[in-house]
Formats: sequence, C-alpha cells, structure tokens
Amino acid sequence: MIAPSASLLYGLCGAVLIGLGLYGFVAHRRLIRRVLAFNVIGSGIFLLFGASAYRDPAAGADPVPQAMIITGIVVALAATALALALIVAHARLAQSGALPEDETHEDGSEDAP
Amino acid sequence: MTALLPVLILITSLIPAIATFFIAQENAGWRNGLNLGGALVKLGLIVFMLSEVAGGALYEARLEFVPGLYLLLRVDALSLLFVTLSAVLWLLTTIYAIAYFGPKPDLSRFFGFFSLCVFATTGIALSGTLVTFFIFYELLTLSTWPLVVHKQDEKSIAAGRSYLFYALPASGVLLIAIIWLESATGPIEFARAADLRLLDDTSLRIIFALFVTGLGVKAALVPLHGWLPSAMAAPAPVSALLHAVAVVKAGAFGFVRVIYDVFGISLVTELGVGLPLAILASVTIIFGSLRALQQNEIKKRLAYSTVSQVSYIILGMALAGPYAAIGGLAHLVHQGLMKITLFFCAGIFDERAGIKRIDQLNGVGARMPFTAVCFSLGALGMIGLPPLAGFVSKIYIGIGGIQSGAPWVIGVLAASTLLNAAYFLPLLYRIWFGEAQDDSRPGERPLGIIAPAVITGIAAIAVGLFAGWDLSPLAWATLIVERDYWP
Amino acid sequence: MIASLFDLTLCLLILAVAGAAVFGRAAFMAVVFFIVYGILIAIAWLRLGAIDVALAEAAIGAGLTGVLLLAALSRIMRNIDAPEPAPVLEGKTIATGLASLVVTALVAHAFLTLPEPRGLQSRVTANLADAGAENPVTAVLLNFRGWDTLLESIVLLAALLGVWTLARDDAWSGRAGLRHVTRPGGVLAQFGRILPPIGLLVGIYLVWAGSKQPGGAFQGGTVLAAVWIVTIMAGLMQAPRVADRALRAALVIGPVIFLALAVAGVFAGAFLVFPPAHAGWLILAVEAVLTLSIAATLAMLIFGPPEGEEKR
Amino acid sequence: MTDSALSPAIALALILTAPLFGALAAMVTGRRGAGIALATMTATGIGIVTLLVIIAGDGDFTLAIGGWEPPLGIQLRADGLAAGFITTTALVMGAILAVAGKPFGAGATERRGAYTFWPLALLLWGALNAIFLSGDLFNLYVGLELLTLVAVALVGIEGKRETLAAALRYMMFALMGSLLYLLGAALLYAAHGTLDIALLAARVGNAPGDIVAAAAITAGLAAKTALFPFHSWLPPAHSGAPAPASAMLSGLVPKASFYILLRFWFEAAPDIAGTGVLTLLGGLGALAMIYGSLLALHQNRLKLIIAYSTVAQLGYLFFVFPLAGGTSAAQPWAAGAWSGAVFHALSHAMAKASMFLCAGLIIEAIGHDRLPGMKGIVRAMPMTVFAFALAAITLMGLPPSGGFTAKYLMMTASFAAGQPFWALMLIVAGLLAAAYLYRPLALAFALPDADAPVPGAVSRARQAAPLVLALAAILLGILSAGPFAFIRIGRPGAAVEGLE
Repeated sequence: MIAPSASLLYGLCGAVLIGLGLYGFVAHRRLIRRVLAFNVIGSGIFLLFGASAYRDPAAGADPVPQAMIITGIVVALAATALALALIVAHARLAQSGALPEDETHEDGSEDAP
Repeated sequence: MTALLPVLILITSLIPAIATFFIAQENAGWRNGLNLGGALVKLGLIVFMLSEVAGGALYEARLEFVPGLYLLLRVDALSLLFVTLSAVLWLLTTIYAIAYFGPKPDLSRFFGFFSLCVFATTGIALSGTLVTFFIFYELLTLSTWPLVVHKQDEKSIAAGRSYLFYALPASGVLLIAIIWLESATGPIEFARAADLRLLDDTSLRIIFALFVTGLGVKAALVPLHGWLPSAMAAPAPVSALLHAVAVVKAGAFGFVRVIYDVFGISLVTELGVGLPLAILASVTIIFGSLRALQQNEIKKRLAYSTVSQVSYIILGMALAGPYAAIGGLAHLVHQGLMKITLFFCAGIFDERAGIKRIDQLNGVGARMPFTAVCFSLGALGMIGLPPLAGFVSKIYIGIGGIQSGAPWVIGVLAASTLLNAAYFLPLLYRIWFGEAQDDSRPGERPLGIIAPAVITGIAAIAVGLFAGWDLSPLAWATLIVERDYWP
Repeated sequence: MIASLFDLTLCLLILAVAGAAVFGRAAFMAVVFFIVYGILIAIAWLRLGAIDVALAEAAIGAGLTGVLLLAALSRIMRNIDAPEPAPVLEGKTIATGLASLVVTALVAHAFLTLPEPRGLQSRVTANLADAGAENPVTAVLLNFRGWDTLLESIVLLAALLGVWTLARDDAWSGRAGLRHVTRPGGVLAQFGRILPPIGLLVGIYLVWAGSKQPGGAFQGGTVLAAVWIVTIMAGLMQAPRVADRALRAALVIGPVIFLALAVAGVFAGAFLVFPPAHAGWLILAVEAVLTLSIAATLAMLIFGPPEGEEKR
Repeated sequence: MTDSALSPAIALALILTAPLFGALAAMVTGRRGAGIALATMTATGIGIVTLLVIIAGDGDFTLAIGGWEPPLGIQLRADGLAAGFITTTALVMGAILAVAGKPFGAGATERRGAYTFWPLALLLWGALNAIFLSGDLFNLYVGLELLTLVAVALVGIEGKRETLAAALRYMMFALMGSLLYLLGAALLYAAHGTLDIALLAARVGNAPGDIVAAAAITAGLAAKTALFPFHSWLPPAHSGAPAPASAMLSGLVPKASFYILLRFWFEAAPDIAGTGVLTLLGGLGALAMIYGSLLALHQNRLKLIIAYSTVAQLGYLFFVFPLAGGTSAAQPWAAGAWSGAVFHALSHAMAKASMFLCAGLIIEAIGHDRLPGMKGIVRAMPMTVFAFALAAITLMGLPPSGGFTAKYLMMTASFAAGQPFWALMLIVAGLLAAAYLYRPLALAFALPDADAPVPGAVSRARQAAPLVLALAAILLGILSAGPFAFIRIGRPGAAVEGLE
C-alpha cells in the first residue's frame, strides 16, 4: 500500500508541473511548443486530481476522479489534435509557426517554414 | 371602455404607421386613405373624449412589463390639450404632405415614420407615468430621424447626425433622472403625488437639473437648441412636425409634467429651482429672437423664432403661478397653430416659387395672395398683435410674472415683442410692398397644399379672437389649472 | 508510512523531463522528452492505484499526443529544426516565471489544505452490482457518468470535423492525409505485416476486459487505431477517403447507438438508464461500438485532413 | 410510470439529443445538411415547447441521468433560466440555419465548407443545450470543450490565412481557459467529493482550496467570455468567420461561459463572494465596455464593428456581480440586476445574431463589408436595413426593446444599491453603442454614389430571418412581463437576496 504522504508527493509534483507548463505556455512563441506546454499543464492537473483521490489508503483510489481524468485525457487529445491541425494549416499559408503578433525576425531563428 | 379608449387613440396612428411600410410606392391611394383615415378616426375619438373629460371622466390603460416598469396611459385634461393639438395638426399636415410631395419616391417610408412620430407623440400626451413618458419620448427621437434625413443628401444626413448627437445623450440624462428618482420613491405616476422628500434637497436639485437638460434638447432651450436650425434641411412637412405637431412640443409638454405633476409647485418653490429655469427660458426667448434677426433664410428665421417662442411655455411653467401656467399652456396650442401656418406657407413659397431667402419675398403678396395672407396672419400672431393668439398668451404670462413676484418678466416679454416685430415686419413689408422681381403667378395648387395653411391661419386668429369661448385653448388651459393644479 | 524512494525519484524524474520538454531549445527534442514524460506519468498513475488512467495516459497522453506532435512538427518544419532563440532574461520572462511560481504556490497551498477526503468509493461500490460492470472505473465512465462519456465521444468527432475543415478545397474528394510512399520490403512494411493481428487481439481484449479489469473503449480504441495507422504507413492499405460512407458510418456508429440508448432509457425509467438486469451486455455492446468509432476517429485525427499530393 | 413523469424526461431527451443526432446524421450523409437541420429544429422545437409548458405549469425540476442521484451521478436541472437560454438559442439557431441554406447549400458534389458547416452548427447547438441543462461542473467542462472546439473550427472554416490565425488565437485562449476551469473543478471535487452545483452550494466555504478553485474557474470562464483583458481573440475570430457562423459565435457561444459563471457564483459558491472580487469583475466589465466601444468606433468594416460591439456588450453582463444584491431585494419595485443581466444576455443574443446575419446578406449583395460600400443600401434591401436598425435599438438599450428592460432593471438596482457608477456606465455604453452603430446606419440611408455598382438581389425570405430575430429582441421588451416571471422560476436564493 502506498503511503498517504506519497499522494502528497504526487500532488505537489502536479502543482509544480502546472507552473512549469504555464511558464512554457506563456513564454513560447511557437504554437507547437505552446500546445506541448498545454499538455504538461493538463497532466499536472490530472496528477493533482488523481493524487487527491488517493489520500485515504483504507478506502483505495476513488474511481470517480479516475473516470473524469480519462475523459479529460481524451478531451485534451481532441483539443491537441485540432490545435495542431490548425497550426499546420496556418503554417502552410503564413510560412510561420507563430501568430502574427508574436513573430520576431531579429535573429532570423524564429520558425522557418 | 375606459381602458379601451386611450389604446384606441394610440392604435389609430400605429396601424397606419406599420401598414404603410408595406404599401408599395405606387399605391398612393391606399397609403393616403390609410393615413387620412387614421387621422380622422382619431379626431373623432378625441372629440368624444373631450366632452367626457370636461364632464369629469377619466380613462386609464395599463400594461405591465416588469415590477416597477409598466406602461400607464391616462387621459386627463392636460393630455387632451396636447393630443387634440397634435391630432388636428396631424390631419392637416398629412393633407399638406400628400399634396406637397406629389409623386416623389420613398413616400411609404416617409408616411410610415410620420405616423410613427404621431403615435409616439400621442403616447407622450397620454403617458401616466414618467417611464411611459420616457419610452414614447425615445420612440419619438428614433422615428423622427428617418424623417430628418429623408432627402438623403449630405445636408440632411448632417442634420440627422446633429439631431441624434443632441437627442440621445439627452435621453440618457433623462433616464438617469427618472431612475434616480424612482429608485428612492418607486414608480412615479403623474396623478399620484410621490413622496420626493425621501431624497435630500441637493439630490432633488441635481435631479431637477437633469430633467431640464434631458427635456431641454427637444424644447430647444439654449444652449441645447443647436439641432433645430440645422434640421431645416428636411422637407416642409417635417418642419411642421418638428415645430408644431410633435417634437419641440413634446419637450415643452415634458416640462409641464415634471414641474406640475412630478415635483409639484410647492416643492419647486421650496427648492428654489423655478427661478433659474425662468431665467434660462428668458435668456432663450431673447437669444432666439436675436438669432432669428440675423437669418436670411426664411426657414432658418422661423426656426430661431421657434427657439424663442417655445420658451414662453417653459417660462410660464417655471413661474409657478396660476396665470403664468394658463398662459404657458395656452401658448402650447397658440404657438403650434401659428408656427405650422408659417411653415406651411414657407413650404409653398419654396416648392411653388423657389423662394428660400427673405430678399426673394419682394412683392410675393400679389403673386401668391392666399399664401401671403396666411403667412401674414401667422407672423402678426407671433408678434402678439392684440387680440391675436400670441397676445393672449403673453398677457397671461405677464400677469403671472407679477403674481409670482417676478415683474421683470414683463420686461422680457416687451423686449421679445419688439424683437419679434423686428424680424417679422420686414418680411411682411417685402411681401406686400416690395418690388416684385418677376410677375409670374405660381399656382397655389393643388387645394391640398393651400387649404391646410388657410385653415390653420384662420384657427390662429380664432383662438385669439374667441379666447373667451368655452372650448377655446385658453378656456381649456384655465380648466386644467383650476381643476388639477390650483383647485 | 513514508513515500518510498522510488516515488521521490519518479517525481524528480518527471519534473526533470517535463523541464526538458518545456525549456528545451529544439522542438524535436522537446517532443521526444514529452513522450518520455508521458510514460513516466503513466508509471505515476500505477503508483496511485489508477491502472485505467495509466493505460489511457500511456496510449493517449504519451502515445497518440506524441505522434500528433511529431507529425505536426515534421509537416511544419520539413527539414529545418531551427532552435528557439536563446532565452533572454527580459522583464516579460521574469514576470512570467514569477507568475508561474505564484500559481504553483497557490495550487500547492490549496492542495495541502484540502479538507478530509469525501470520496465516492463507498457509493460506487454499493451500486456496482446494478451498474453492469465490475471494474468501478468502467462503471463510472459508462453508467454513473455515462453522459460525460457520450459527450466526450462526440468531442472527438467535433475535433475531427474541425480538422477536416482545414482540408484543401481541391483535395476534398481525396484520401485523408498526405499520400505516403513506403519502400516495399522495408522495415516498416515488415512491421506492418506482423503487428496488425497482435494489435487487434490486444485491442479487443482491452475492451472486453474493461468491464471487469482495467481497460476499456478508449484504451482499446487507441490500440486499434494504432494498428490501422501502422498498416497504412506500411503501405498495406490506403488511408480512406473522407467522403467514404463506410468510414463515416464507422465514425458515428458508437455515439449514435449510445445516444439511441440514452433516449430509449427514457421509456425504461430515466434518460440514459441501463436497466440493471441488462446492464452487463448493454454496456459491453456500447463499449464495442464506441471502440470502433473511437478507433476510426483517432486514426483519422492522426491522418489529418485530405491534402492531396504533397506539393513541394 | 405516469405521463406527467414521462414528459419532462422526453422533453429533455429531445432537447439534448436531437441536435446531436442531427449533427451525426449530417456528418454521414454529406449533402443533406439543410434538410437535417430542419428536422432537428422540429424535434428540438417540440421538446422546448413541452419543457416550457411543464416549467410554466409545474415549476422547475431536476432529473438524475440514468437514475443515479448526485453525488454519484449527474443531475440535469431545468429551471426558468435554463429554459430561457434554450428557447433563445433555438430561435437564434433557427434564423441562422434558415439563412445558411444558401451559402452552405448542397452543390452537385460534396464540398468541404458546405459539408462541415452543418454538423458543426448542430453540434454547437447540442453543446449549448447540454450546458444549459447541466447541473454538474465536470459535465459542464465536457460540454464547454465540445462547444469550444466546434467554435474554433467554425472560425477557421473559410481557411484563409487571417481566419486561421484568428482561430488559433481563439484556440490558445480557450485552451488556457479550459485548463483553469478544470483545475478549479478538480480542487472542488478533491475538497467536497462532488461537482453537483446544488450539493456544492452547501459545502463550499472559505478554505484556501475553495478560493483558488473559484478564482481559477472564474478566470477560465472569463477568458472564454472574452472579458477584458482576455478579449483580444474575439474581434478577429467573430468577424473572420462566415456570417452565419459569426452569428452563432457572437450571439450564443460567449453566453454559455457567462451562464456557467452565473450558475457558479449564484448557485454553487454564493458564500465565497467578497466585495473585492465582485467589484473587480464589474470593473473589468466596464473596461471591456469602454475599450470595445472605442475600438468599434474606429473600424471601417461592418463585421468588425459588430464584433467589437460584442466585447463591449459582454462587458456589461459582468455588472451583475457587483449589482445583484445590495438593498434592491428589499424594495418591491426593483427587480434586481440578476434579471437584468439575463434579459441583456438573451436580447443581445438575438440582436447580435440578427446583426451578423444582416451583415452577411449585405456582403452577399455588395461583395464586401467595407463601410463606404454600404452607401444607399436601404433602397436595395430595406428589410435588412430595418432589421439592422431594430437590432441596433436593442443593443443601444433604447425602449421598448429587451435591451431597455435589461438596462432599466440594472440601472434601478444600481441606484437602489447606492452604486450609481454602474448606471452611469450603462448610459455611457448605450451612447457609445449609438455612436458606433450610427455610422453604418447613416451610410445605409445616404444616397448611393452615382457610379456605385448595383447591389445583387437577396431573396425576401432570407431577409426575413434577421428581421424576425430583431423583432423578437424588441418583443422581449414589449412583452417582458411573461419572460420576466418565467426566468425567475426556480431562481436561486442568492440571486434574490444578493451576494453579500
């Protein structure tokens, strides 16, 4: 049996993941990196949620959050798929992997097509 | 029946308004029939109600929206005064407009909005609560705009813009005043004195000022009058509507309601807000006359004359005494009759002879005798030549001024009379004694264009000459004041 | 009992890999790290006693999402994998970092101060007998919160429709995705011959087992989708046309039957009710058709919109 | 089982599933989208009428899905508020789909745009209905995601570079919003073991977890409602989509996230609300109102004006938070800001959808939506211009429209609560709306240039659709007594007593 403090550990890990992903989501200009960061935040939230559902070892893991998390994972996948397809289609027309307002060409290293 | 009548009176304008929009341009017969029919039916209903209300009957109709927000139509002597005026003038203006436009385009749009304006005005007249008043007041603003821009040229569009630029903020101010008041007292019905004392004096004074601002635009109170002269770009029937049937009258009527039925004479006196308003009205009277003097265009001169004349009504109300009130109320009708005559005639001059400026009037008396006579009657009435209508109003307001301890009003009236004479007499001189530039005789036809002018011209004399008659505007104003305000 | 050293190591590893995925300069490496990250998270789920979630995370979170990211990356960048510009320590970056720290702190604080757990374990167990599935997670997914799952299966279709709106107009009648050419006899082709039978078995087992043990429509559907994708990439099959009626029928059959069952339930007592007497086979049936639709949808999501011949 | 127990379930089942069935059918059949939409409308319409009759007669009710009561299962709740939004949505969708038949009509072969539009539109409808009826925060999350993905897809449906950029920008905000909402929901479940709104109401307190959760949910939903400063995605997204899609996106979609906010603050967590956060929300709304209006004034394309107007109009929905309460409940005539906000949301939905449909018809007639091109359009399409003007009256909050009723209710509450600032903002908002809507209207009424191309013909039947919507928005004002009483059926206690 896993210790309650382990659920604590994973929960805190989830909290840090949320922060990490948040930083990536805001700081990155390339959309594909932002989508990746979105998935990191998402799994961080799920981990936090799952850990909270496992705080009572006597009762075992609460299946309801697990079901919600599975639903959440699928929903996140759907969103990721659409976002990525949009990014690809946009990049094909705009020759850029970033939104117009985020484009930088100072060092020429921002997404080439 | 008591709830049905006011609704019926409203519907007589609403149905033509809505139906006209769907009538094809070519179908003049239906359109004219509908609008004239509506006006006639309405007049019939009013005549019936006049006799009933004189006998003390009361009509009420109510439509609930949400708590605190309901429409109340209520017919009292004051609303009948206004509704009668607008109904009579609507009929005459419709006849005039049909003849004036002839086969011009977009007439279904014009008459649709015209009837809608009258519907709104009727609603204003019959309003039993502040909110009802406001709703119809806004409707009037909106339905007037398409009429002002009817010609669709740049000048009209600019006039329309200027109109909305003044009118919409004013509505906002009015709404704030109403809701501020009602959030403390509950819905305010004209017939039931609300306890305004729930608010402190300062708030009440601010609210009164907000009312003056909100109503002042339509009533063309200086400095809120700017839209009225530029609205001259609109066709003559629209001018008649703005100056006599509906718009400025709605503003003036609002002053009557606010001073007498919302605040009440005693509170206006206690708060000391009557005097500043009287002074503002006096300034407007003098300023409008001075500006009128500077205008070369006939319609512009008439417009500034309206700015000046409407403030007689407000002055009469602000003095808060019975005689002044009678004078002001009577002037509501008198000014309407005289001013509509003048605008009818100005429209005929323009449409039939191309006369727009004052210097073109030379010798027109011989060329267009009917129009010239009517125009002269209206002008002399405006100046206040005894015993014409303008004189009657001024006398009453003057006596009222003395009664209310403001004898300086006599001075204002005298100065105004002199100025009126100064800007109208030169016109009359040119018409009758000027050297005609050409001798053509433009036809004063068809009958539909000249008859309304003749009728209103005669009426303008009659209301002065027969002011003592039981059903004269003066007598009716006296009835209102004696029965409702100084019982 | 204290968390084991394993848990601590795993957490640190997760954070390190996530950091690499977020901060890494090269996008390709970031995606690779993300896939590793997904697998580590799946292990964490095992440690948290959530085997169903672990399966879903491995198959969908790490697997499919990773494939999608890689595919998108290759389509955007082709040959160029330009590194991100070196991070500059400007005001905005610092502010973002601080904000992220604050969020982490707030969330951690909220987590640490959670009141006593009031989980629904006992309620789920108490009603499990009537739910038609022995695996409590499946019972929640399909029965207790079946409406969520029904909507979620439609969310996938919505995403697919969204992807399809991005097709080229002139390619609409064509096959989904870019046309692939695989060397006959190559590794992929060999792989593609071996994998499908095994994959099919695994996928079907996952669905069937899902009612008693961990597994279910989403996990099974993912495996089936993977099988299909590999088969097509191996050149053994061609990707379907988006206008293909059979494909479209396969896409919607799961949600349609689930919806029909939901409506039929009204006459059997409630919206979306599984009568206890029939719940077992009904749930299995719904799972079966859902698996088919999910597999088809996921595969089509990976293929992407019809793009015609690659023009470069 | 008696009939009286059966019919509520049938009504809800029709409302929830008919649009989804329709969407799936349209996805399979390809070129029959318009016909399927009609069938969907009929079925949903029957469900809605039944629902209205039931609620008006027997009051609000709840329905546990699958017979599983919360906290184990999901509970649907059908009250006046839900039914009001559902009815309005159906009306708006009906008009939109009637107009969309032509631009997205079936050709000889299946085309990408014409194919994808119908299932997306019907899914959007299904998602909205699911949201309006749901009583569970996680179920709302799934519904919201469905709605968002569909909305993003509709933004990008034209496939042009700018519209794809707009869709992507929207997507980024939406993704962030979803995550924040999800975080909040997760924390709430972790603390209270349920996400059922009614059960949460009794359990949510002032623990740190609850406060973080409420903040995250609010921020996430605000991003999806385009509240200032999360508004930048909205104008390009709403103006870039084809007009029927814009009408849904602007009229309906942001209302869903606002609706959840309303449910959350007034029903799930009424006890957390402090003056500070309420004033903050209202203040952001005021900023959105001013910012959106000023930008609308500076646009030269009709659809952009309408889109920026949405930013402004959504802004003053948020006045409900500082206003819904105070002393107004003690005063019999002050009906409260809550009803005002709901009225505003409903009338804005109809008026804004009508406006976008008008814009679409104008684009069909003249080929673009640049303002100067609209000169004199009134003679060619008087019905459309009239509809636009009526919709404008609602947006300006002039009587007798539903917008006026909303404004009156909110202003009265504002003065009664001793916070006249919001009333002044409402007046300013109305004037600014008049200013930015005046330009297209005045141009429409001007004389056309002599060399202007002759506008193409648009059938009267299609011009009627936006007119019906605009008239409905006006009628909501004239006949407000019925709707006013109706939306209060099952109205939560907090909305009556105020948040404080």
